[in-house]
Amino acid sequence: MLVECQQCGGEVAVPSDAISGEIVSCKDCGSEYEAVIGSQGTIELKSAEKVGEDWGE
Amino acid sequence: MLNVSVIGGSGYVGGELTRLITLHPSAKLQATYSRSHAGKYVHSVHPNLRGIVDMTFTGEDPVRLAQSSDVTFLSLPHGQSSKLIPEMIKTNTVLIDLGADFRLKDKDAYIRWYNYQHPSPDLLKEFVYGLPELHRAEIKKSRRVAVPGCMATSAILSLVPLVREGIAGTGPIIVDAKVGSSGSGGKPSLATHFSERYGVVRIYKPAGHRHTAEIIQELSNIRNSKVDVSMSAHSVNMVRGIETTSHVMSSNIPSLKDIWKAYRSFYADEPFVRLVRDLHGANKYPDPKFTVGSNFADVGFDTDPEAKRVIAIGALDNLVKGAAGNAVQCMNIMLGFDETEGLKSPPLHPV
Amino acid sequence: MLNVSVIGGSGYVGGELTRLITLHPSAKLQATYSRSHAGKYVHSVHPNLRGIVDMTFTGEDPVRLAQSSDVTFLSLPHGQSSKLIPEMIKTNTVLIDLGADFRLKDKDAYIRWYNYQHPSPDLLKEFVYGLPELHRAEIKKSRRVAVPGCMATSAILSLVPLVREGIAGTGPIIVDAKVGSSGSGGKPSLATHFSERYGVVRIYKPAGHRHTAEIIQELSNIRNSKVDVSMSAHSVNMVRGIETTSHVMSSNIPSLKDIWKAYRSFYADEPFVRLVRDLHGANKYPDPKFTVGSNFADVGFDTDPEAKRVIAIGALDNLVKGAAGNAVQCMNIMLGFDETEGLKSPPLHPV
Repeated sequence: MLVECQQCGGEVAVPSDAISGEIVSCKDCGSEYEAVIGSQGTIELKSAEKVGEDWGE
Repeated sequence: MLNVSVIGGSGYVGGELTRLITLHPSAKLQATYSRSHAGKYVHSVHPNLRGIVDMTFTGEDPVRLAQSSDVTFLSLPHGQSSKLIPEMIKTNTVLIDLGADFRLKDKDAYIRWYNYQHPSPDLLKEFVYGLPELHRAEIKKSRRVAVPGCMATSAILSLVPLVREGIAGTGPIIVDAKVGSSGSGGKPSLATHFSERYGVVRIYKPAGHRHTAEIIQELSNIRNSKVDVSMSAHSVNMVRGIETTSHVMSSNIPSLKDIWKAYRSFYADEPFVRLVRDLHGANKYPDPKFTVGSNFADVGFDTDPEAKRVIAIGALDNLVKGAAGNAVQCMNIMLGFDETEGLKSPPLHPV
Repeated sequence: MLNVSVIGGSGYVGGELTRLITLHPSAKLQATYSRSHAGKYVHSVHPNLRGIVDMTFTGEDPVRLAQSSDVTFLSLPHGQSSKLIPEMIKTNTVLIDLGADFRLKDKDAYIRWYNYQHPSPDLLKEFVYGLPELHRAEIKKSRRVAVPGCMATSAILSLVPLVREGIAGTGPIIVDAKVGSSGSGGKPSLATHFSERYGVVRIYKPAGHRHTAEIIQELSNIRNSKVDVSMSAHSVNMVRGIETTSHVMSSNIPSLKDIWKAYRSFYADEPFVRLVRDLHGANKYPDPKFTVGSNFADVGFDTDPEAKRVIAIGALDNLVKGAAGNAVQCMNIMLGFDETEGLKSPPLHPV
């Protein structure tokens, strides 16, 4: 199941057997989402982005 | 099987062409010409090819070699190919020049950037600028290609989607390039003497770098009006690799999502351009370290709205996508092979 | 097409196995297991593989993965594979362990060298020591291989012809090894912290290096009597590569020509061993710089008659012939493929 990534417009692949709360990431930009499975099996993505680590040199 | 000759086989680009040809299922190295190393085994100059290429360099006349070759690659120092090409062009070999002599369309640009009176300006229109991502259709119909410079390739590929959408080109574009030592070739000098070259961040060309001419030519071509581009080039502590950070001064700075759309729509089907912009990890943006040995050009971007600046980032292996790999890609297009033929090796990591 | 699983896919060796499998015409990566990176895209850990491997790491039970795979590679930290193999060995997957747990035949050697009480010593005889140049026939008949350590591979290959001819083995053999940083894997520590690791010549193991056990085992096997071998290991300023210089104290030092004969007769038909002893140029002897990214082991020698010493030199890429490449070579032998399948990339140079 492919859902549009809110960050980059890419495709987030949500496994067919995904369970609510499962973390999935966008292949193109790496942003992470929490899968929210609705009663009729609808799939919604809630951003699971914590503050990105800073690798400041 | 295609008979292929490399004219200028002893340099790093000549060695890389030879390496890639051994990986090409439909091409065979017929001859590798080197005046200074004639009679010597290829592996005496390219130790990596010991046991793989059992051949000596030839000193035979390059035009005769071209006559008997389906494809002739020229990887000679600047100004050399324009001495041979007027004769070679009369043969029916497919000509791929990795030098700068036939990259520019405007002969006056050679005076301006190379301080060079081009000996056969009428032949300039015979050659297509060998960047498949921009000129695939023209390359397909042609038999004469001039392979772009390594820094130009990285800068152009990272900037094209922005120019096309009118994001880049309204204001100045400043390209800040970082280059590995293999870019300056195999001839030793004080500048490449280990104790002097090791660990430098040496801005060897703050202004007027020759590759700027190609970047101006190609970006202006897309925008249909002159684009203001300038470049500074630095030698850094790496052997293979180019990184270009292009500072795009722009009054029109769209959202990151729109910029993703611009890059994705231009590069979605390209086999050798990868979009790299990751929210996590140590490697969020393009870095030549992850392209070494492959024909990939990694392209990425960021925005700096307060400063009215978009940052376009490019990274590639200067010997592969920046030279020999791009040359083989153009050969594949001209000869009707799958574009990735002989170019399928993933980058090495770590290296 | 062979279904292949990599158990321990997030390390450098796991990444190299994945890279090589993409180049193998008859093998397909079915799964790459990493407990710590389960669910993450392969390219988040191996950026070089972006656009080439579109897969996430799995956290599924490795034994179940083995069950559904034709070939299972294990590239786990020391002591891990011996927890999985007792179960995996009951499936009919071909098992290739790149760890140290099944390299030695003698369980007491594990106590002596690894301070490790082997949990399933009875399985040691099930595994063949995966060095094709020495055990091709046994590997061909087997379905269980333990891939040698990288330093051991370089030392053994450079010494075998001398041991076989009775030149080495009469007196002590001292192996002085120099190793690249990729040998210590992908986990960061103070020892691998850039500002501490860069530019070192760090003798991290003057004596008692674990790979010594394999060298003793294999050389004694050839000589049919215990061979006195010891080793010192150094980290040096390179990422990929191993160089071993073995000092052979010997009362019997033949001519260089005879030594050439000894090496040539043993290695003439080997696809991945190159003899390197050149009278001219800057690169007369084996150097890992010219093996990077390939499955080649370069082997050379010199003599020092006054000091009653023969010098045997080995150089290879610790991630390829020293690990993943050798593992794929063993797979090819066991599965009846041409031994060079998937391993044809020439080394990169310069790099």
